[in-house]
Amino acid sequence: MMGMIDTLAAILVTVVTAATPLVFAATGELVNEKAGVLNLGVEGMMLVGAVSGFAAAIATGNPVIAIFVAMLAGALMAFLFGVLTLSLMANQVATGLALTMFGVGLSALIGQDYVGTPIKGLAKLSIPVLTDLPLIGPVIFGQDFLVYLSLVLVAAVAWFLKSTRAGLILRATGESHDAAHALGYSVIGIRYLAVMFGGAMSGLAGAYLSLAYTPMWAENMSAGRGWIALALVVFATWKPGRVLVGAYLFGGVTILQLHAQGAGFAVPSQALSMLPYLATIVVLVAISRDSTRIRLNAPACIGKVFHPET
Amino acid sequence: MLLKLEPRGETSRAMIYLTPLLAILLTLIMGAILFALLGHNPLEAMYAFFISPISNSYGLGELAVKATPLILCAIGLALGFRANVWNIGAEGQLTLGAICGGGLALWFYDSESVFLLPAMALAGALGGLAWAAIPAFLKLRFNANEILTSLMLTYVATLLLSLLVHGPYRDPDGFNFPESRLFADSALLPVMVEGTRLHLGAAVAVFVVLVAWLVVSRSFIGFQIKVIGLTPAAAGYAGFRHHSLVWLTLLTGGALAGLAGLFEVAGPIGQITPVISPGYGFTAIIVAFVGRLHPIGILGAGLLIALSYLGGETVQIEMGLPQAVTGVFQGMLLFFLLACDVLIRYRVRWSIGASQEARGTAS
Amino acid sequence: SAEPTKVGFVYVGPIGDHGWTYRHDKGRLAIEEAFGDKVETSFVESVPEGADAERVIRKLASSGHDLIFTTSFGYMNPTVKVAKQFPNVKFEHATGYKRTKNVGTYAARFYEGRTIAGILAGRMTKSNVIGYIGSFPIPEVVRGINAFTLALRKVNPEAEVKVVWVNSWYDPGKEGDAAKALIDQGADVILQHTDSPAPLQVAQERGVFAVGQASDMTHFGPKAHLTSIVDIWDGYYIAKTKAVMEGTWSSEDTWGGLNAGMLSMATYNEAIPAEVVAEAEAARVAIEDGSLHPFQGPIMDQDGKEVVAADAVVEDGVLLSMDWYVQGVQGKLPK
Amino acid sequence: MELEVARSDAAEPVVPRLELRGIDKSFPGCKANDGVDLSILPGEIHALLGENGAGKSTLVKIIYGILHADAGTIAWEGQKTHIAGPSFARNLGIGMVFQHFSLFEALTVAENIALGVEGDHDMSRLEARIEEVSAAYGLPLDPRRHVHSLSVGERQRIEIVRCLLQDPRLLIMDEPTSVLTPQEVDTLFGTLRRLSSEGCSILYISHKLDEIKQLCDTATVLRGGKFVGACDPKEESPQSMARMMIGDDVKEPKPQGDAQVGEVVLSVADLSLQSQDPFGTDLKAVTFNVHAGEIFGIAGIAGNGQNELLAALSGEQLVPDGAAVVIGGQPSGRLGPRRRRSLGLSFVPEERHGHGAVPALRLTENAFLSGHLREKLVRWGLIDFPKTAEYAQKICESFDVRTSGINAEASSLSGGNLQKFIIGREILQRPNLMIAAQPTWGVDAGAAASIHQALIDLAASGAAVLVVSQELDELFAISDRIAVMSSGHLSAARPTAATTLEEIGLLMGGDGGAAGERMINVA
Ligand SMILES: Nc1ncnc2c1ncn2[C@@H]1O[C@H](COP(=O)(O)OP(=O)(O)OP(=O)(O)O)[C@@H](O)[C@H]1O
Ligand SMILES: Nc1ncnc2c1ncn2[C@@H]1O[C@H](COP(=O)(O)OP(=O)(O)OP(=O)(O)O)[C@@H](O)[C@H]1O
Ligand SMILES: [Mg+2]
Ligand SMILES: [Mg+2]
Repeated sequence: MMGMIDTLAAILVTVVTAATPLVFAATGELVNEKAGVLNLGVEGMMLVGAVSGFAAAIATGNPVIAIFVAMLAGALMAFLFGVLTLSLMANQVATGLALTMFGVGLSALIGQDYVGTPIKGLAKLSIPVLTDLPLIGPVIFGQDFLVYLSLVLVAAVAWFLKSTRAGLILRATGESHDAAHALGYSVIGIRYLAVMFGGAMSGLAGAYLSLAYTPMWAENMSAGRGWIALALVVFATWKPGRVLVGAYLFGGVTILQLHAQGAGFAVPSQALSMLPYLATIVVLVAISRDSTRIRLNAPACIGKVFHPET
Repeated sequence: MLLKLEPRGETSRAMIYLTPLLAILLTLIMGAILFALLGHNPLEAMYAFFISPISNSYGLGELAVKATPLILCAIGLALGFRANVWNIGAEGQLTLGAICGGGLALWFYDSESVFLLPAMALAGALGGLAWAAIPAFLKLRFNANEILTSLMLTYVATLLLSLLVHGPYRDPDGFNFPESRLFADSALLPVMVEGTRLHLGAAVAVFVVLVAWLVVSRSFIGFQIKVIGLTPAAAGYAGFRHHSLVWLTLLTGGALAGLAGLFEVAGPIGQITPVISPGYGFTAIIVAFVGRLHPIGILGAGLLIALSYLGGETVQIEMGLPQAVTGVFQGMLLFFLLACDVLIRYRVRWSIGASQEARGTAS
Repeated sequence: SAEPTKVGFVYVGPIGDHGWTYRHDKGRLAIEEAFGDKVETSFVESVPEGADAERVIRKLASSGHDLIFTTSFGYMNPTVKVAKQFPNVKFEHATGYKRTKNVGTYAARFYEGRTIAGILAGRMTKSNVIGYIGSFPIPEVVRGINAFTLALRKVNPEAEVKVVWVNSWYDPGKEGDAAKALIDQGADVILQHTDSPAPLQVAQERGVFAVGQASDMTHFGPKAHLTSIVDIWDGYYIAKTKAVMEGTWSSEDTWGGLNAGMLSMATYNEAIPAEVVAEAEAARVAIEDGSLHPFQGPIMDQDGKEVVAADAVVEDGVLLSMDWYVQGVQGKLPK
Repeated sequence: MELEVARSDAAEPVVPRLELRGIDKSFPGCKANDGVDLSILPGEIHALLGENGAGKSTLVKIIYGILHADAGTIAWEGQKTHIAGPSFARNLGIGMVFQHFSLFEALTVAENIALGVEGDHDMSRLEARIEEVSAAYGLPLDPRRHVHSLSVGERQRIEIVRCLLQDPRLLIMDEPTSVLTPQEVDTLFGTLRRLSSEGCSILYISHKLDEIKQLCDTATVLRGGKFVGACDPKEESPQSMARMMIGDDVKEPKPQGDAQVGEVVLSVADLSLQSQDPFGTDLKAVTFNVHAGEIFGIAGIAGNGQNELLAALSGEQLVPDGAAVVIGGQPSGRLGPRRRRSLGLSFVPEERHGHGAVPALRLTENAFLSGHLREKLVRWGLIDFPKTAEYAQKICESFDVRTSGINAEASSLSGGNLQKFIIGREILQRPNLMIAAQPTWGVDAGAAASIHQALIDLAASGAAVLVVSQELDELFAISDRIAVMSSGHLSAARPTAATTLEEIGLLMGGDGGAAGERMINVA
């Protein structure tokens, strides 16, 4: 019995860890989509964040500094995206994809000297007594601090969007940039901030990969997680809480299929590996019925270029 | 701010053609600086990147071979994007095209029929079409966002290909290695120029570009797609049927991507392997936008981006530069291409402290 | 002096993958080291195994390279095709089975290293559950699983092997997650046939053992690291380059093992008792001198049916196309 | 109006609340304002008049800080100032109700208002104040509703309440009444007079000259971006003001003689239909006939089912009972828009930009949009460009559409010109049945007159014409019979000659009041 519970706890811990980078990247992207900007460069920003954070961790030995460097790097990438799409009004979809190409190359270039260098991963929390509780101990009290940060982030973003004036202005900008402009809000300025926040969160997601999840640097180590994060924002119908649900669902199914294989299920592994993707589609279909609700959450101006009158 | 963008009022016809040239010029300058910083001769690098890969007929053939799947996918995607249908799963549709069309080649591996190849092309197109039909159905029936469904289905398609190549599609004489037998000659696309790999698929791609151009610029259907994309309410007013057009664009995109996949396996690859596309379906999205969703633009963009891949290989071989540099350089090229488009609708003005003056009186 | 000999390499991954491609590039650097300015090497990394491979190989051939190594199975047919057009260029294709006059093939008997890993795992496991992370169910990987399981069960008949396929050669996160899943299912030794050090890191964190892959991965998890099966292409690449320089190159099939120096075992963990180390070393010596064959009968399949008789060994041809599990491996091999 | 007298008799010169001098503003290709002077006194209700495209909106956007003048000065209460942006303007005490609403569909009423209000940002307090202020001024609003579910009239109220919450010292209203019912207009005027008496200045833009005459103290007239004169509307007639605006006389529409009423062309029988919009109004047993040769008017406050009725008539929403809508003798409920067009239907929707026309497309393409079927502009699946261009040219010529050419984008046309284009496009298809919604909404007096004339001529030529409008004056001027739509019901039709404005207004307003109450109860 105890063994079962420990196993369950271990599985849950794994699910949470697997989902955390997705939570960071998707929440960041959600904010910048709420402001009306679609940045498909998440994968590229994640990689640049991962390598910068890793380099900073090697240079300083301080994980907090490393995380800040990763966020800064992600934000700088996003700033570049902003210059192109906001100031020069380039197409957002194409620029985002180009940003990913650029980020993959740039991170590899920066990371050349770090391949094969190990570092110590982020420490897990350990609270006497609490962490030792069965099941909830390791799951709730035994994670690394970035996991808690990801939960705080989701709550904070949800609160920010729902209850603060700045959040209201941000949503308004994504809803109708022309009306926001007519009321005197600086659409471009707000979007720069939102885009850079999204970049910083992608950078943080990258740092989670290279510092906590698998503490190392290797080229292309994000392995497509940026795309999943993008899909999760759609899945979440632009609600922060649902990003969490989506990321945990996706992480959960991914881990479960590995367990199913380990348990010797006589199903080809490729078929099992399809499950997370199929599950995401099925759940999306189940929650997409109500188009009015989606319309209320989906930013109407997403991806549209804002042409300010002069 | 010293530079100021000022709307032109109307789009500049000249700039439509000039901006790509300007972008390439800027890329050359910035690229030269990048390569110089990395300690390489910039002129040599630029030559290796842009000229050397296509300095002979084989190179030109390769350019067309590389551009073919990009262009085919991008044409289909662009039709959808024009109608605000966000299919980003061309990669998966391409894979299904290879699975279905290629599967036919394996099934009839000893056939010498002249109908095999057309049948494969049809099966490939239908495979891609069927894969695209899933997001279309889910979108129209359940309101499920096609961005997510088409992307997720891409992963599923890749795994499906893996499943087949490790199983039923395996070459029976291949020591259980994960690849199919080589296609028979009757299942291979004819090569159009001796000594190159330039296959019939490239000609089909050009034909598709021309048809798409006709559709987009002159046809009634193209008009309907445009109106749906710009203002759905006006399309409803005119009686253009939204559902039909969503089906039409997604299925066309899927079929073209499927055809591209079939052309890969029946063309340069000649068998079914676990990896068929190095991300053509995704790169095609960039091609579509860099080509401004216009078929002729897509033709140019497809060739340019294909060239940047060939160039990347050449600089690795000739100058020992890592692939990472290619990524950075490609990113730069795309950034400039996208950024320069601003000049079509805006002109750049030097503004002499107008905003400072304004600030002065306000405070 | 004469023109330098030009040697080209086609890589399937980035040289920064710290796995397969990384090791091949070490071999390339060894050539440069060995021959100085008598050679010139070049490489193209991350070449997809589709239509691009043929072009890249051809480009290397047409730009004056004398010897070209194509380092992934998926390059087999393109290599053969290009070689036909460039009869004066020598080609060396890794892990394939098609040879022509100017295409040789080479691979390493990595499964010999798995045998030694099997001995270590069998002795070190307490739970008698071994976790094995596979990339794709190809003969190479299945062979490794089987060689490992045979050795494992010889020293510890109770032990069983659980296999998880991640359908990727390289996805640190997924490999790590697979390791976690296996550990959660009771595995206390983790084997991997994927390229990243993530499983080893997980093992270190969870306090179980693991065996590294491709490179010596000690520094990624010193406590967990039993040993690594290290790919060593240096000697082979130097020899083949030399053969081309001297005009003695001929198309051969090289399938070298421990005795050929194409793989080695990294330093054993200090936590391994001396007698176990001695047992492993003895096996290594025996394999090197040919007195021990990793696939020595009797070998049972999963249903307990004897497929190799007691005094037989499995032929290379059968090894090459292996697509069944030996007894002791749990689960079904996806077909 | 005593106040005004007192003001003009004041001994010392009053400092104007706002004074503009020599305002210039150019857009690429046109000069929207050219040396405009304007001076507004405290408490004054000042009208800004001019044709479509005269530059009125541009001028008030400059005052509100959305646009910046190229040249000229602005003085606020005697102080020269630079209005950096809308929030600066709001801090000065300037409020503005936009011509094209600046609302956020997915946000609630309270959130929309919060975005345009400086200072206090506590939502629940704001909601309470909205309820209080909107009730006090007779503009009922539920702060928690989402804007996308509101009628046009309700949306307008949001903008007005948003301004009122600021205690404005200058209130700018850009065509506020174009979507209000007579009763709502009365309420609004009451509100404005009250504000004016409290010392708030009002700058009022409208094309409805009789309203201007009723409400305003002074008027400034613009033509082609230039100041052409000022007047006291009380001293003027609508005709004389129109003359100042246009520089010419407005031709009054000639009503058709005795209507030669022919057979029934459109017959709607017992049409009940659930609205596609979750907050829309369901149609309840709507029944009426429109005959060849007559103009049938449907009055009603926005949001009482007109949109649903129009969608059901145009074919944008299909009617399950095919026989509920019969066009030219053919049951058409289940036919799509194109089929109905081939039966002879032409349709002018209420919204010009984005419904009746595609703003980003050229006029030729917009001519093709609805004209391709009956004008046979498609050959073998391809667009017949020469024929389309010819058709577009004909529309522009016959209906006096002022544009740089048929290749101009629709968005570049002024509202009135685009409306003339759309009406022309539909009429030139020689319809048997013409349905027009709000045909002169936001259109200047000259253009409105020509549109009315075109509809009258069309009916005279034997077509059946159905006009859905909120403007009773319009309906009374052109229609032969009138019915009133309220809460999804359509009243019995009565001949225009045999009814009065008050009677119809009461029919609309009475039920409208009920509708307003219903909306509040939903919350
Ligand atoms: N952003 C803009 N860019 C270019 N031209 C513009 C812009 N806004 C307005 N114009 C042009 O400036 C002129 C004045 O427009 P404005 O909107 O001020 O007219 P208006 O008097 O308000 O007309 P209406 O009665 O139709 O509302 C018009 O010719 C219009 O086409
Ligand atoms: N989805 C579509 N794609 C392309 N062309 C279409 C489409 N729908 C209709 N058409 C064109 O419209 C013509 C008439 O089609 P159809 O009668 O089905 O539509 P309709 O007249 O709009 O009727 P309804 O709206 O009642 O379905 C066809 O010949 C075709 O050219
Ligand atoms: Mg106006
Ligand atoms: Mg039909």
